[in-house]
Amino acid sequence: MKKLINAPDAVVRDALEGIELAYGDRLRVSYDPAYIVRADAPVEGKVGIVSGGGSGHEPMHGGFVGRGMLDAACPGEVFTSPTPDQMLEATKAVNGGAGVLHIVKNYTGDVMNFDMASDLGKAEGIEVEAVVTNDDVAVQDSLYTAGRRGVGITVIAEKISGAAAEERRPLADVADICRRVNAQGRSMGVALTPCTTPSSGEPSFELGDDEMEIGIGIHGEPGRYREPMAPAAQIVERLATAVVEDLPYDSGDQVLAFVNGMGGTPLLELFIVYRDLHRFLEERGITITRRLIGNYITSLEMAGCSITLLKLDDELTRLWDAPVDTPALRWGA
Amino acid sequence: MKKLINAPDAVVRDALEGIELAYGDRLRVSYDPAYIVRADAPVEGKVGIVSGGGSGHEPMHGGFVGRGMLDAACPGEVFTSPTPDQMLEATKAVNGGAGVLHIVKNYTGDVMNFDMASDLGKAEGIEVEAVVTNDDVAVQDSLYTAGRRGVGITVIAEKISGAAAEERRPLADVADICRRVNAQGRSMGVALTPCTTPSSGEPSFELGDDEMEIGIGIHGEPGRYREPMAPAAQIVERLATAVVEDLPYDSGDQVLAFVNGMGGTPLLELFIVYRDLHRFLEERGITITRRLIGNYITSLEMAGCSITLLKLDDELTRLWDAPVDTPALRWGA
Amino acid sequence: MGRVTEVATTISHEEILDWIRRFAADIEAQRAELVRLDTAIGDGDHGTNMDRGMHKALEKLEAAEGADIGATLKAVGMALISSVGGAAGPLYGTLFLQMGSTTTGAGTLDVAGWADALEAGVKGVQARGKAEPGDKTMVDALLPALEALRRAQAEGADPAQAARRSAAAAEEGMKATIPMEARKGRASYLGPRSIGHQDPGATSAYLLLSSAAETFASS
Amino acid sequence: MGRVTEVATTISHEEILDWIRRFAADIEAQRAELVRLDTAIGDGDHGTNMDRGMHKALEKLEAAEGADIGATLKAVGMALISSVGGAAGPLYGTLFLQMGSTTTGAGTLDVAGWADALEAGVKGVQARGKAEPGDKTMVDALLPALEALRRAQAEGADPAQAARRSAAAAEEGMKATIPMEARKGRASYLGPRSIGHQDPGATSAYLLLSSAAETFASS
Ligand SMILES: Nc1ncnc2c1ncn2[C@@H]1O[C@H](COP(=O)(O)OP(=O)(O)O)[C@@H](O)[C@H]1O
Ligand SMILES: Nc1ncnc2c1ncn2[C@@H]1O[C@H](COP(=O)(O)OP(=O)(O)O)[C@@H](O)[C@H]1O
Ligand SMILES: [Mg+2]
Ligand SMILES: [Mg+2]
Ligand SMILES: [Mg+2]
Ligand SMILES: [Mg+2]
Repeated sequence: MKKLINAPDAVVRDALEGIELAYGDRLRVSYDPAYIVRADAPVEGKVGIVSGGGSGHEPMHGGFVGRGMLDAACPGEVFTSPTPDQMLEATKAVNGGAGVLHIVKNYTGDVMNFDMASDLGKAEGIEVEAVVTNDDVAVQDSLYTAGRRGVGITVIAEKISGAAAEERRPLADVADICRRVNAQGRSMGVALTPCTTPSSGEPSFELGDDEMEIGIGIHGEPGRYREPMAPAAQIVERLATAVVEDLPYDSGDQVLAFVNGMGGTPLLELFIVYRDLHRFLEERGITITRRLIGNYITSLEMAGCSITLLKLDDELTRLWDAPVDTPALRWGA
Repeated sequence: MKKLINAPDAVVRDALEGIELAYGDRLRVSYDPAYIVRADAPVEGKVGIVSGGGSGHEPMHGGFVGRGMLDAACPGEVFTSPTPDQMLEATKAVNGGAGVLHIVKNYTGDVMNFDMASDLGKAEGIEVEAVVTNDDVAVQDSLYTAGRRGVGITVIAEKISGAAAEERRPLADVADICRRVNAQGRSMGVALTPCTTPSSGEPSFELGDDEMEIGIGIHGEPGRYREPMAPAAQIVERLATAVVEDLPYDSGDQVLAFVNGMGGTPLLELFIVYRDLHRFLEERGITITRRLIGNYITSLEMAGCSITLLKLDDELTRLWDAPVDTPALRWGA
Repeated sequence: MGRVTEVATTISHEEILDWIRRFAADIEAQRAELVRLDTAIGDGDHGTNMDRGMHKALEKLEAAEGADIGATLKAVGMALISSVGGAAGPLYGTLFLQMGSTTTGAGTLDVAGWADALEAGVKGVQARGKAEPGDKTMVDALLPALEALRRAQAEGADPAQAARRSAAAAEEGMKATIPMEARKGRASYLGPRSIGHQDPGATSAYLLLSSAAETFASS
Repeated sequence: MGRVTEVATTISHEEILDWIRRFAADIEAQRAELVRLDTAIGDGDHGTNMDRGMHKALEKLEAAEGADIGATLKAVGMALISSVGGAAGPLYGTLFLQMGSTTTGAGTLDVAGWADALEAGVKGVQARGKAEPGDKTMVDALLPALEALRRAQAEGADPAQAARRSAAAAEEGMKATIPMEARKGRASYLGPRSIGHQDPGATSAYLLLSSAAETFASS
């Protein structure tokens, strides 16, 4: 394992210090418990939005803290859900009197920890709602699984909910919009290589030189299927078919297409994936009217990508276009 | 070699198609010869800025085309300088009557090809100036080398020159400012892994599990020194010492610090590098007043980073802060 | 206690503290193994998470001298909740919190008291995580351990024997997770690919009970 | 020509075309080897670049039937300039352009004409790239090849002999780059680490001359 780190158990703390030093003009960092919060939090009368999850997915979530998106993010250890005390303190720090929305990716650990935090927050008199994202079509949402994982749609849900909160919409509305984004979004991912967490020091799985893992999550866990490597267009077809047929997305639909790199894939390749996705959707009469291409929800240095679609309507489009001013997503500001 | 591509020799073309499909509202793409240009080019009365170089360094340069930065970018094959006909056509496409600045990274191929293009452009009556960036302190600028390589400062030079051009400064001024950025900037990089070009299919060098290459360029070439792997703080000290002592940067200086990922390094690690760089500079009385952290000038999926410093003055700071609206760098817009 | 000829009929507060310390030591010793198990069907952090949590728990115990068994167990639970994270944090946190609730004010526990505490803990785990036996989770080690403990209690076993029998049942339960297909937690994403691997949480749950058996046997 | 007993004293336009075709074929055959050499001390693209360029050159020649030697060589030069890129594009492009300039209108070349053309080409390479002998570049194969050609010309060699001797000199020059420390191009960044590797550009330059030798010998 070769990483630009000082010690495996200092990774999250050292990185938080870097974030504070870099963005101290716009963000505040608390170390114990650990969370990142907008410098101007709490914003009076605005719903506060808190997300969080294991580290190793950067820029998610810390890079999305700022005007028009998250009010706070709670980083756990690498690939480990943060703890309720972090979430509680973050919730208190962003409560401007209009309540707080927790955006939680559907993983057993995240859900349980946020649940506890939500209970604690309510016990302190704060109105808390939680939305659990679960857009990963690689996992069946059934009694026999922990349900679909929350992946790419989380980034988009955070952006769009953030815009709604910025408009001073009440908590119930902001939560509804967040749920709508989740309900209209689907994702699937592929890994060409594993990744290595600093604390384990070993690759998360072994993969042959001509194999790929289809249906991966974002924690370096093995995927649903191991298959022989294929050209980009075929991989895109494989992922996009599963995504499109699940909701389903139909001819005439307008979508936001999000091609996400897992951390170790060159942008050059993501552009190729985007091209192939565009062609795939065009053939089905689905129009991309908004897009996001880059490394936004990553698995350390894993090579691979995920494809997320969100069915758009006028309101979601408008909220997507609204100004956002965070370290990792910025426009109109 | 596992990559999200369709065929090694279709990589650049496929990616260009992706870029056109994704950013067609703001960029135009020409395929033969290949270049990316602002949709509103040529901008009447504004100096046009053209850069270019091999592909595989994305988002540089194509991702920097847009208001406040480049007017056009010429992508070569992966790690191969583009050709004079591309540069000539791009130069013509962005010439708004105020002349055209070529920003060229100092590599034999890039310099020779841009030279020929510049001659061809002048022959067609266009005023052309070229600035060659050469900020890499790993290479000695001597009779015994091809001179220092142009690396990280190129990104910053493109941003700042773009802002100057946007202010309708004359060509000589814009070129001077670009030269000043280059003169006040220094960089050095480290690789933890090699990278693999699609056409060669083999890693660019072999590196042991506990080794790193210090003083690398951006083309997967081996570095100046192979050394045992070390903690981030030590690596930063190694790179930053060489950078700081070269110009030199002195106590009291204000700098823009640019921590750049080579493509395969998690952002999490870049934050740690930034923290360690901040500490290093603080000890020497050098103050970071502006910063850029992320993957901006990459070597495909190489793991590693580079550190670039630019000594700032009021004018450079103002131009850095000016609005920029490109796929990869965007603020104030 | 401490004298070989006598058979202890209760578990002292000091023994509970020793148990926590031994559990922490066993987790540290098995940290890499737990990571390895979690890498196969999860995300490779279970060993690191539990180890970080048990270190925090020990720190807390250092600071909080002299309390009763219930307070000690609750302190451990709180430490785990605020330092482990992931799925294991809330689950083990709840287990210890619930064990602490049933033992508030207690200075010693007999086998029945110990079994009541464990039952409250395991119920807490199930209430929080909704896992059933056969889902390939820590519950598959915890429930058999609890049942064995109840049987031992019914048969009038002393704490050392009872703990030994519940640890043996936990071990069997842990091994029984190998052929299971996961239906809860991260491993469930793998579907049939989870078969053939031992569940990391069931493994740490076995350590929880084996460390109790070793502690109570040697006191 | 074509008859074994006669010795040709001039190089025909068709032979020049054959040379270009054979050079293209040799580059294609050695593409991986050139990539390997360039990976060691450069960026691993020399074989791909030259191969792409020579394919473009062949396409252009298909389209432009019937021209003279000068026009053919210029067409090759233009094709290389607009398709190779990197350092090799302008250098080989210039080499062919300059060879074309000295042979404008020519339908055949004698050894002197061939040597004049090569000299103009090599001078063009040096003017553009500023490399001196010993810098570990294609110049280290080209210059000895030119000198050997001039000697052969002075000794009255026929085109086949002259080309063979210049190819042999190019080969020696190419091998002589192995112990050199690069002072030009990308390999110069490596400093002493460039020692021990054969220069890729010198290797393709050897192919340029060996393909001429093979072409002129067999015609
Ligand atoms: N719903 C659940 N109920 C009981 N135990 C569970 C549940 N989900 C997961 N577990 C246990 O948690 C263990 C994984 O813990 P850990 O790796 O620390 O958390 P995470 O899965 O969040 O990385 C699994 O091996 C399993 O025994
Ligand atoms: N200044 C120069 N003069 C002559 N030849 C050079 C010069 N610089 C580089 N070369 C030749 O070019 C070769 C590399 O070509 P190529 O790999 O295609 O270009 P690049 O270095 O741009 O990737 C070197 O092996 C060397 O022979
Ligand atoms: Mg985890
Ligand atoms: Mg090259
Ligand atoms: Mg885990
Ligand atoms: Mg090369």
